[in-house]
Amino acid sequence: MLLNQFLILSAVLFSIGVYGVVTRRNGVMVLMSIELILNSVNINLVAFAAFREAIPGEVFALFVIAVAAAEVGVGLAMVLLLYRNRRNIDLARIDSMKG
Amino acid sequence: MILAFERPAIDWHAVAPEIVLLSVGVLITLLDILFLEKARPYMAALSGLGILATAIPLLTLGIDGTERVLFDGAYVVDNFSLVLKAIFLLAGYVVILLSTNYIVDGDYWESEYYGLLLASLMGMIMMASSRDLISIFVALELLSIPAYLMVAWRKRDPKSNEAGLKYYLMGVFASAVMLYGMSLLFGVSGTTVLSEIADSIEAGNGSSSVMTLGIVFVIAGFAFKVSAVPFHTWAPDVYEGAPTPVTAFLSVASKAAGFVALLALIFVGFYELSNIWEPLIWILAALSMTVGNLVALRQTNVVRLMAYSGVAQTGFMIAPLAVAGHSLTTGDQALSAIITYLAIYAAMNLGAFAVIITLARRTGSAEIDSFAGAFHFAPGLTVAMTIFLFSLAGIPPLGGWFAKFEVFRVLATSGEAWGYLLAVVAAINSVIALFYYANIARKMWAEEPSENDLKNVEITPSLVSALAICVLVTLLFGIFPQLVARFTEVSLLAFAT
Amino acid sequence: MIELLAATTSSLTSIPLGITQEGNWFLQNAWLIPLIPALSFVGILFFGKRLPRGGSELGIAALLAVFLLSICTGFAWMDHRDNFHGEEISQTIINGEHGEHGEHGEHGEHGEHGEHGEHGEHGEPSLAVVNTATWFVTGGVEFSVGTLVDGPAVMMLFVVTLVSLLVHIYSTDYVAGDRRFTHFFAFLSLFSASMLLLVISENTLQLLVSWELVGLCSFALIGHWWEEKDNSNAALKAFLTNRVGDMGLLIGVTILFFASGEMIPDSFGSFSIATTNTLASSGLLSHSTLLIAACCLMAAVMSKSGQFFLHTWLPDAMAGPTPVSALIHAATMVVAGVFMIARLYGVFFEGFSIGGSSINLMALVGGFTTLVGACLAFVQRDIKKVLAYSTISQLGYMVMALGVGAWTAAMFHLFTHAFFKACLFLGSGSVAHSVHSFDMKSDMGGLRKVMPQTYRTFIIGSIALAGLPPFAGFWSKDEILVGTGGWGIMGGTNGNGSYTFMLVMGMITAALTAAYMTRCVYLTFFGEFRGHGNPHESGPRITIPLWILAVLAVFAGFLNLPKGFQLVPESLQERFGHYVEPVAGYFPKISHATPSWSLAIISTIIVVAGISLAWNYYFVKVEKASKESGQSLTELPDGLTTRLTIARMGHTLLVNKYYLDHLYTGIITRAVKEPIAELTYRSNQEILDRTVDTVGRTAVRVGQLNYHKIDQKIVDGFVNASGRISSDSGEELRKIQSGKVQSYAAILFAAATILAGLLIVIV
Amino acid sequence: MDNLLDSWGLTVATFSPLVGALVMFLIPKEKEYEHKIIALVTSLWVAFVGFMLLIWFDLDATEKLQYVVDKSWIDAIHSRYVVGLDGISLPLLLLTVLIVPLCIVYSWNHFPDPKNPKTFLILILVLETGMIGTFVAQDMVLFFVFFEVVLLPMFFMIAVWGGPNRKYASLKFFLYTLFGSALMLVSFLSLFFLTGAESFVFSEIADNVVAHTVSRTAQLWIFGGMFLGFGIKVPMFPFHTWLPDAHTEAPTVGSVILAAVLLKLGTYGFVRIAIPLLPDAAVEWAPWIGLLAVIGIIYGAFCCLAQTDMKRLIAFSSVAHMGFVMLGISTLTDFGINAAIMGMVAHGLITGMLFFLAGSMKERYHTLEIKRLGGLLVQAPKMGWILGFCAMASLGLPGLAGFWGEFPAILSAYNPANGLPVETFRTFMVIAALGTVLAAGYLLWLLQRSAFGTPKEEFAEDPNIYDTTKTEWIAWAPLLALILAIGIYPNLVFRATDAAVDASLTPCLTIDADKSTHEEIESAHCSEVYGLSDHGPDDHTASKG
Repeated sequence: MLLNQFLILSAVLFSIGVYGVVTRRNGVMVLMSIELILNSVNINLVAFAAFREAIPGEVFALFVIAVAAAEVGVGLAMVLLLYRNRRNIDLARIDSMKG
Repeated sequence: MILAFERPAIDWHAVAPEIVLLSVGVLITLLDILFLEKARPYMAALSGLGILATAIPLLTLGIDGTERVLFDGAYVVDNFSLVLKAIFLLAGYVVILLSTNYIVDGDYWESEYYGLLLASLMGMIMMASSRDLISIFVALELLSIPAYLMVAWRKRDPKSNEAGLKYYLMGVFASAVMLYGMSLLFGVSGTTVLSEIADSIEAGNGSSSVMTLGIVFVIAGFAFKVSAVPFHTWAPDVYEGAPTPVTAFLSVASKAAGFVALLALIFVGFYELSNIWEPLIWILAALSMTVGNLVALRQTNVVRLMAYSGVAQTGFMIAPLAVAGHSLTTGDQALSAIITYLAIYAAMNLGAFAVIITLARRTGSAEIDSFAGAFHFAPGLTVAMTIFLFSLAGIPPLGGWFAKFEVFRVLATSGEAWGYLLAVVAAINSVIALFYYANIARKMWAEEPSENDLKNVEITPSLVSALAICVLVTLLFGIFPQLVARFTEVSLLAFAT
Repeated sequence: MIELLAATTSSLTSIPLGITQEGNWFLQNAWLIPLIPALSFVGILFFGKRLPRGGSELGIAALLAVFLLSICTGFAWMDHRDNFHGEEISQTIINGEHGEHGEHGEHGEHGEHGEHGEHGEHGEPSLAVVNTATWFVTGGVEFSVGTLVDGPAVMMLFVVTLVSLLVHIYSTDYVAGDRRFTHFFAFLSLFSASMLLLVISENTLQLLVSWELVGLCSFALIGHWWEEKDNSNAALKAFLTNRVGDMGLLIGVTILFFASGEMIPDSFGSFSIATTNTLASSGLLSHSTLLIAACCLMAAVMSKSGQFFLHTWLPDAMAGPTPVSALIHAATMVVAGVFMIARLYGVFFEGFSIGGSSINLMALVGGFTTLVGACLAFVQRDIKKVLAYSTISQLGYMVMALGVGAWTAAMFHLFTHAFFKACLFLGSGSVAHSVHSFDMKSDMGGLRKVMPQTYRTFIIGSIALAGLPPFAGFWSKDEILVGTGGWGIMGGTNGNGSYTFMLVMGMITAALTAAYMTRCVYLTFFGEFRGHGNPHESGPRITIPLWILAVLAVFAGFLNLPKGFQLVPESLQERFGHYVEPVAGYFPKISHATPSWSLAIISTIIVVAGISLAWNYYFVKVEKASKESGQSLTELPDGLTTRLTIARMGHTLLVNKYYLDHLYTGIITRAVKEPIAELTYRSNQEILDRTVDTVGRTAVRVGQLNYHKIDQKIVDGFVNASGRISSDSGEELRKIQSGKVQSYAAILFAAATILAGLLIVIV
Repeated sequence: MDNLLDSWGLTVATFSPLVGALVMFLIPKEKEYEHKIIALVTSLWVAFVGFMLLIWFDLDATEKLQYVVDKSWIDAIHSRYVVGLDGISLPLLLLTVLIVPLCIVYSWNHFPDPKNPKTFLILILVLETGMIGTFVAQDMVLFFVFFEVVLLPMFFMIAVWGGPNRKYASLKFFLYTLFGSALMLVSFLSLFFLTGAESFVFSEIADNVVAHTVSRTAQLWIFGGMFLGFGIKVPMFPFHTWLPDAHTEAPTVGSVILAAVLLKLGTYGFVRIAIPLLPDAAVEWAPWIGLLAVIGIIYGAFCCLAQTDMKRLIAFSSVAHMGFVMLGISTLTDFGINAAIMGMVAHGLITGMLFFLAGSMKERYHTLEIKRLGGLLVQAPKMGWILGFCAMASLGLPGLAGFWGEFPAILSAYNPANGLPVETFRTFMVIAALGTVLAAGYLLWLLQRSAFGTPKEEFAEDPNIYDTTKTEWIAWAPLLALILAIGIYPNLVFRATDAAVDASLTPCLTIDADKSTHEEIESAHCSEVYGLSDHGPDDHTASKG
């Protein structure tokens, strides 16, 4: 009975994250929304693992957390690079390549 | 309650290639840190040797021929994974040859590049053998993150910067979506090992809509990786922005990795649920072929054109999957067709990029018009480029035709109505594709060079060897197709049933 | 001798073909005759320039040899005809389902009994000598090539070689000094070779091949001086009209080939003339196929022998050198059509069911052409055009004769006509040679004093043409008129059918011919000389052939004296008929009209009337008028036709035939304003010619329309359009690549969710 | 010598031009003379091999495949390297082997403008390999590969050495034919898979088609694919738009080879593959092919009448001529198909000559605008008369090769194989006969405007209008001699093709027994007829005589 609440929570988090990625123009905000999505996945995993008493789910969640950390590191480096070159991190403005 | 931690029995021979490659990567990073400036010239040669070294255990495993299963089904070393590891290594080696003196100009710090490259290769090799959600995810991230950095390699160049950021954001977002799918898969089946997921589907709980959502999200994640339409939008910008050797690497190696994951998932994982993924793949294939080709017609920049051509070729590669679920034999044929296509596509594409790199060094731009009249100042390169282009177009006696022929064979014999339909779409597309390939060839052959200094292009030895390998492989597969056919007689299905 | 197999469904019987393979040496290898001129053609072509007399001596030598050969063949044939009893070849056929025609039934049996009893009154059968060799085999059909020597073939051999030889000698003088002298002689010998090949060809395919080769040579020779545009136009027109006819020949030959195929067991068909004729005349081929085949072949005849509405090319062909006109457009080529009818007479006889009916297509076309030709000859200024139209008229005579079943009369007329018409043409050539123009009205007149030889031969020729006894023309024309079956007191009873309408047409033409020949003689040789310069008699190489032909024109007639002609012993009567008319399986049973004195006398009276009428108009009135006016007139200013309304009405009636024909071609002529004489001439040239040209031009315009509209716009357009569509759609798809990373993410996610939704809902 | 030829003959003939091309590839571009010599020597060597093949060819067993070589090539897709020569492909092989040396001789000292004899000659040699390969291939995939190989060099020849509008023309030619061959490949494949044969060899597939009857609709569809593939190559009426552009833009030698041999690939395909393998579909399709052929004849003739450019006129005339060839094929009688093969050989020689002439006139007048030409007979009499001779041969004058292509076709149209509507074919016959008149029309009109009359003042005293040169004579003399020889004695060709065509039709196509001469039409196993004993996996069977 408990599982559905968790799933709904992770779905909500997931959609908020996606909304954040798609609409926010600030680079850092987008990174944060991605983190949100990854965390929603974690919740999902942990919920299922608990419900099914299957250890791999937990292990999976751990891996996700670790990888998320690495990604954020790289992501921030990218955004920093962007700022150094363009003095702003407005994602809508970086469209020099198109068509 | 046994608390003692008994060491899991690891079959060292099976993981030998990964270990060797890891050690070479670590070695390079260490050398870079310790010797800084002095080590720079040797970095390329060392990493090349490293890759050849990892090839040795591969050969021994190949000769040995037994199928090794580690970590109870999560990590398998069978001839399917061996063949693909060989493809990755070969592609990696050629990319190194391409980038030896490309990276130097622009005085960026060269050694790190090779470190990242080997790390990414490591990820790919892992991907080939991983048969469980977690190891697939880890392998995917291991090969993607260094790729993001390589794309953004030229820190001061705004284009490379923009490409890097785009690739990063899209990559991470796609893997997030995939993760969500994987979590659902895990949720429904209760395990992360693909073979066990297959058993649980067989046990009957595969029909729930959650499972469908999961499968779609997972396939979407990898569709992004192989740049199938409508998930291809990142490819043109990233290909154009990134340094060309990296683009070559992305278009061949990381795409192949994407395919490996897709094949593993579909054949080992949810092969029974063909009524879900077959229509999905059918749509992806048809869209990629058509959109890829049509937009390629209008391109003026040769790298963007190669991007769209890559998208179209992906369409061709996915096509057999669209009928793979029909029967076991069709499944096997589809698998070997895709791997053959991958091998030949790798050779053709790397070759084409090699020529683009050499010509770009002289003309300074990647616009197609700058290729005009190449016949007059670089006849050898023109002939090579014509071989690659017409092989991509699928003209006999070059490699490409055998690849396309295999795909057509699978589609024609699948016996399903929309299999024939896809074959017709593929036939029309190959004619459209021919148009822009022939267009470049004609520009190189028939037109007058823009400016009139006809000094020849100086080609570095490494580029010559890269070109030689690619031309040899393309022609070889064209004239004696049974060479590649014999290698790709692999099957994952045996494992699944 | 014929084993009638009992009751098998397709019982095999065999019918005698009237041909044999034995015969003395000359008859056996008659194929030498066409070969020699062909070799001389090759010789002249390659070595002509280097020979002292520019290749003409090679040509003449070849023709002389061939002339002698054909004489020997002639005598061999006569001997063969009289006393040959060798073994006759017969052809096995399937006769079960076709069933014998009613009245031919008994003829069939007769044939079978093999003693050919009363084969018409010409005594025992004449077996043609056949010598064939296989040419090539394709698709189970064996094509053979060979020679068939019989009466008509021998006669034609003699005529062609003689006239060709004389023309060769004549043209050494006439064409001397021409830039392409060698070239001219090369094509003359090629023409003789192909004509001789046509004459002795054993099967219809060989006939077709030589028929078109002859057309080619006429194209090359008419266009001899191809610098001037109208010469090459004339050559082109001649060849194209012939090609139109050849289309008919092609289809006719095909139909006959397959028709005979049904009858002969296990073979697709056979081209051989003997087999086709025998099958046709013994009623084994269905009447409808024969009728269609005959009509198609008739089209070929009309184009080659200048019959009515396909004759426009012949007068224009006068643009070629005169010896060419003499040889090709008088004596030999134009006669090829008539010869083809004679050769395939079985097919025509059955096809048009000539025996027993009063009118058929061939007779009608022949009669009509004679009349039309004669009228047109009346109004010509150019002497060669007069002779050309007279040739058309005489050819019409021959076709009419064949149409009414008077086979021997037609062949005899062909024989005599070749001589006097060649004589007239060569005569006109020698006149033109000295006066350097062909226009009678402006450059000739009073030449009898200056050119006595040409004058006398011309007179003999025109009298022979007009048909006054004892000249050749009289005997042959009289035979034809008798052959039409006579009318009341005119006699000529028990002909093949009562063709009285043809008789009337023949009579009128005889009068007209006499009239226009007198006009022509007066305008060229009498009155004062209207031209400039001083004309002189032509050299011996021109006059000697003229005299030879003139002599032949006189005495040729005696070869075929009619049956009841008491003046001469019975053995000398009908020599021509006896030797030339075949009496064999492959020749239909035609009945011979008994000659009648009354018809001969009446026809002579008509001819004399014709001459006197013209004489009175020209020699009396025009002579008197030109004496009064001092300059030599060619016609009375207020001539009969302009004054008398009735005469004018009569004349316009003649012209009206054109309107009938004119309406038939569908183009309304311009309002009649010049004097009647000009109108007749221009109406022929302008209307008929223009229809032919407009057909050409409309074809070109349709071609243009077809090419520009359909080919470029639609068919080609479709291909380019598909190219354009793909590139335009490429443009639209390119737009979704907006460059904004967040729009990419949106697309990615939207696609994923839509696909998932779709699959969940559907699957 | 005999068994050497027997086992190696065809392979040497097919691949020695390639060897020659490779040798030339190594020599640098400057040494033009060496290139020309090597190219000539290679082509003469191939001609010599061809001639030896003719001599040792057993003429009274033309229906049997001779010089058969049967090796495995790509086992993965069951395609075998099977080559053989029989009555049908012998004349066409000889035509190819004759035309190529003549082209090399013709272009001896006047190569088209971007002077690059090395690549030009290499392309010609590669073309020769493709052409010979196609005529000897007995395996579908091999046939398809050679069929494609021919495409590439031609594309480059037009693209690089073509006239002003060469880009459009070369791409159109390439895409059009490639589209056709793609469809052809699809039909090959589906035929292979539907019949479940275990190799792509023609006789194998023919047996299986006969053995377990492929459904009629499938046969129709497959024949449709092949019809499109070959129809485009022939070219048949609606698919012909590439031909005039390709010809007007191609260099002289290019259009000679295109006209003389490449057009024959399409019709050869029909005779060799489409009809023997799919007899029922052939009967179904024949009236439509006949209709298109006849339309082609009239349509081609009308277009010729509208042309202002001489080369384009000759191109459209070959559309008309190929119409006759297709009419012969559509009758499905061995009489008709014999006529078709003769038509192919004759058209190859005559139109090849016409294009040579057009090329030489373009060199002299630098234009082919018929309006500006004129008086050729005055300025260059020999060339004028050769043009006359070829025009006569082309309009089908009896006594020259052209006639034996057209007349038997018309004759056979009167009596098509049973199962075909006789009335429609007789109307086709009449229309085709009308076609001969139109042919006479446009050809003589061309002859009159270009050869007769006096030269226009623009070229009156132009010294450049010289008469035929020595190289031109060497190149043209064999063709003219052959046109005359075949014209006078057509058995030269029929001798070879008659039995072969009869064999290719009889076993698979039911001709009513009593009419045809071969009473004993047992349902001969196709492979016997093709003289191929069932080949083991890899053994080489020499089944001569």
